[in-house]
Amino acid sequence: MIPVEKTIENPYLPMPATVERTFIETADRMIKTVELSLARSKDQAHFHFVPGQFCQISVFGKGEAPFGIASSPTETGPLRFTVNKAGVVTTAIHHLEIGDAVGLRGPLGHGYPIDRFEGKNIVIVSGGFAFTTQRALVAMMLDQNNRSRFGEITVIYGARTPGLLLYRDELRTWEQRDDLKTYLTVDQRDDTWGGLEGFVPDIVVQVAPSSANACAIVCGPPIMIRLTFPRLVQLGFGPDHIYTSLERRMKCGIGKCGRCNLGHLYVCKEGPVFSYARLQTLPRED
Amino acid sequence: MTPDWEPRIVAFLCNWCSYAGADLAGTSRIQYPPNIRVIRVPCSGRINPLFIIKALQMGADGVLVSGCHPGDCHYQTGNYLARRKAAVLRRFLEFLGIEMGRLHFSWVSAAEGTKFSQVVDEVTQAVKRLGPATRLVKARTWT
Amino acid sequence: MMEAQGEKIREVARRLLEQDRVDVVIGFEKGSLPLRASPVFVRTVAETHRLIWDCFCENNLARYLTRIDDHRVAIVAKGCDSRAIVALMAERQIPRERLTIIGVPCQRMVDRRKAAAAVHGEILAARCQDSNLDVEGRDFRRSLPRDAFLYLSCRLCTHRNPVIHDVLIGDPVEESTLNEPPSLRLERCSDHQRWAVFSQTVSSCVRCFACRQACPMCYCQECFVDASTPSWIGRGTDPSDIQMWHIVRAFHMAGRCVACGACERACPMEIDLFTMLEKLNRDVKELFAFEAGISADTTPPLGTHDPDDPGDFIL
Amino acid sequence: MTMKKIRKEDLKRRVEDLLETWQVFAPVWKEGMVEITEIDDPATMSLDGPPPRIPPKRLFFPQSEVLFHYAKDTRGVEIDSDPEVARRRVVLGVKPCDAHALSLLDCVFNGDRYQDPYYLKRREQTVVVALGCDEPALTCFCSSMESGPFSRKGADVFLTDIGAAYVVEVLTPKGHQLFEPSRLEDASPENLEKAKEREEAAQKTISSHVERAGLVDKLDEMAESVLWKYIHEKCIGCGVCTFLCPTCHCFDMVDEGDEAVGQRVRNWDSCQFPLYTLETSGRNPRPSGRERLRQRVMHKFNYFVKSFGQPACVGCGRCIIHCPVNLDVRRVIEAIWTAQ
Repeated sequence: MIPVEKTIENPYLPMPATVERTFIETADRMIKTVELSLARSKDQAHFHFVPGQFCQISVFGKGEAPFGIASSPTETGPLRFTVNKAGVVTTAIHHLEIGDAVGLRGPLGHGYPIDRFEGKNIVIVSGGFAFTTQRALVAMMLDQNNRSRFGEITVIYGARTPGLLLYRDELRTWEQRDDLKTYLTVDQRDDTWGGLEGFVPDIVVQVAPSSANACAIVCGPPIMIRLTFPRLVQLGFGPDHIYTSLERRMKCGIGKCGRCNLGHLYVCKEGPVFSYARLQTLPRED
Repeated sequence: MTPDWEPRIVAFLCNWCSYAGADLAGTSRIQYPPNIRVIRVPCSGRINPLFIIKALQMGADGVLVSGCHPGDCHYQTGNYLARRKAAVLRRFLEFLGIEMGRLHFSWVSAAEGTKFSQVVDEVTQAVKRLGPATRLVKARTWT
Repeated sequence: MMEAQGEKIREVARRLLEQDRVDVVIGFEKGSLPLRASPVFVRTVAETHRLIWDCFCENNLARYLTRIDDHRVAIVAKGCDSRAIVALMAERQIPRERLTIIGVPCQRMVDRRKAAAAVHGEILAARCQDSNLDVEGRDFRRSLPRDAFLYLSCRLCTHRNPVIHDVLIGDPVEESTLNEPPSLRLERCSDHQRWAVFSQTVSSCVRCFACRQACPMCYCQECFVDASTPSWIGRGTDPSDIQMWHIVRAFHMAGRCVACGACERACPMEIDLFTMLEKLNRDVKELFAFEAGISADTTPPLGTHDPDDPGDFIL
Repeated sequence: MTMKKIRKEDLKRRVEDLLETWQVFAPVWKEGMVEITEIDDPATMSLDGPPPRIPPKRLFFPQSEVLFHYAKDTRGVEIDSDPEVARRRVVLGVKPCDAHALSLLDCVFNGDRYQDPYYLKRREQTVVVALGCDEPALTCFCSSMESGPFSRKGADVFLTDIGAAYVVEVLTPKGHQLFEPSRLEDASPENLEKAKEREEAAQKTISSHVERAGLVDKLDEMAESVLWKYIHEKCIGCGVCTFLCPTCHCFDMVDEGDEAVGQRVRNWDSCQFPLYTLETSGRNPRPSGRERLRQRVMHKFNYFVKSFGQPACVGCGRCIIHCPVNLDVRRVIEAIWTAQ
């Protein structure tokens, strides 16, 4: 893991960044991926991150919003973010064009505890557009320099319809590989769909990944997470071997503005990744 | 006030009458002062007083609201409702100290191109007499 | 008299709860500080002893009616609370059949800040007795004339008796005649002076929205200041944003304000919010012969029209 | 540390000297309220009045401040920020509770991982002169909150009023910039006796107490309790308690301007506002006043204690005095203690 350094620079100042590429991910055109590169070489040199960390993207004049980093640190080139169009900032991001200048703060928060994943079988459980940082994690593990550090990798990923799955081209290549198992599911199949049908928590029971020497990483809508946790526990996963990444309204991203706390912890600073065991010790808010 | 100062006037025009009246003034080549910035609305009743106050805050030197003559509203009563809001609002803004001459209301039908030009002329003159708006105007501190 | 009213309120509340005619009684309890009472929600007979009535019951309890979950609600209502209830009924916000209105003819409420400013040293105990406000501190004891320490809205009040009630606590009081409204004096000033007064008045606003939250008539699901698409108003301390907040808030009260003064009492910066509302109320009465919260069957004036409405200002 | 003293008129003279190079802030009466504001004449300051309506935190963490300006064109974006403070500043007559509150804000803004340069610059450049509080009010419960009417926490210089003079304690190197102790007269044993009397008398005046031993655990037990429904019920959801609180520090960040040029501003925000936690999806983890009031109480008396070892409350009583519905935080804590 990257050691956390004491930051002495102004943590509120975004780094200038440039839009390199944008593309629509989903059939409903509501989810778009943008690739951003840092404009200054000193920022590029200092930017080290772990899958699971996030950045605050500024669209100047509109504001700032947090997004998990969807690319892997093993991938060179621009940083990738996948954005669901919902509010003011996300709509502005959807309107970005190649060459536009934006701002970036990060990497923020704590990512997935990679050191605890080493030597273990990894089960990814994901729903909808929460897949972004899990995609980064899988891409990192699949990197040829890293693959041997992890055991079996299982990906269970679902969306409401086939057209709402993210990164479909990449998922197809994963399905061809023999060093990970990919289970894709949709709530509602259509004519094009040859994969599984059913809600993610049910598919988890169906696939029944082994909990032996394994960690599970669960991301998705709150209801999916809530239903998946007990099923993983039934399969023998200990709460300290189940992780998730939380979403909250955030502003500062550095544990000061106050709103994203869960008990005495700030999701932006101590999270967004938490173990299920840790969450059980914190007050429930939802 | 600089000698060549020209007021900026925001005009909220009803789509069914005054907007067409303005159009008619244009196609009939009737001259009127170029000081208005037109915002087309579906009905004078659609105009939330907030729009007027916001226009003044954003630096409009004057605001004109123009709708259909009594009895002519496309939606039956929109202009009557607008009239009530206007009657209270203009007195209220005046009470707070925003000059009465900044806010104007008119009935202009689609056939009244000439009247439209006269209204704009009158409003522009009235706002000119007051000079640039200063009250309630938000200063752009960032430029 | 007020103690007797308190006893009667407790008695009525006890009966309503005993007979299971209501789920909750909203009233006042003794405050934690001198010169204060505090809203209370009583749901059991055992809690009815908490209910009180005195000259510090300053909040407009009707503001809770648009938020409460309980089905059958009894509410202690002085004149202005009852007007807010009627105004909310006129706007179809609360169903009459779920309400039991415990009307209280109002002796008018004491302005706690004015009282505190009138003496040197902290007031440690206060109590209204007849026409006096007796206050006590570490090294003083004073009897102040209560009428000189009323809230401005109370001094101008012309509806001290509840306009609607199911039970009336005590005898009706004699209504006061209207004093000169403070806005008249301002009307005689130049626009320059009026703007100076308004901009100075609201300049200390901290945007805590206590005025909005205390108001019984502010129940919008999304207030215009909270909207983001579009964003109508800057979120900072720019004077024009603060002015705009107060103008739009007040104007949204036109024809709806029941003149209770709850906004002004709630303001931590003691901003005079009442004068502009009083001006609006006066204009609405003059233009449309309407007073908010008197009749539940009359549509509020800005929600209706008359073909003969004044329109001589229209070009 | 030797105890010094300064006569009241000498303090005024010292302020006059300071005014040439320093920015001087002090409590001033304005329209029936005390406000801490910049002064240009020591005669206007009123050191022995009640606490300022808005606590001095706003001199370090203003209600609205620009974080940076941006200017964007086809070549990219320029971002500039200047958290500098032009001149050295002194704040006179800070109540000990308010000074203590600054030491709590330091915990937040001078964090282990991220520091807030805007707040910290102002803190560095400002000397805080606290004055012992001789007249605690009914609503003061500072001594229950690890503070007190004569708490020295957060102060650079501490004054005790002994009649014609103040006993002066210069507590930090920053304080030395203001008062070089060697140039002040020593306080006499009688002066010190008098100062001690004042301090003891003030402590005795505090009549209000909040039980804190074990409160963190009790609040943990009560986190899911139905009691919050009844505690919050009278709350009207305004921001008075948070905006007037000397330790509340929540903020919002917004852009002002257009896409080409503008600024990012941070403004005070309040955990009592629904918008504070409302997510774009429409989900709100704190959907009602019940969760929002619980958040405020838990943050002050549980979360902050877990993070920094002390409560985020100094017992100044502002939230009690100015709450529009007299929702008294002391009664809230009592209700929690008596709940099963």
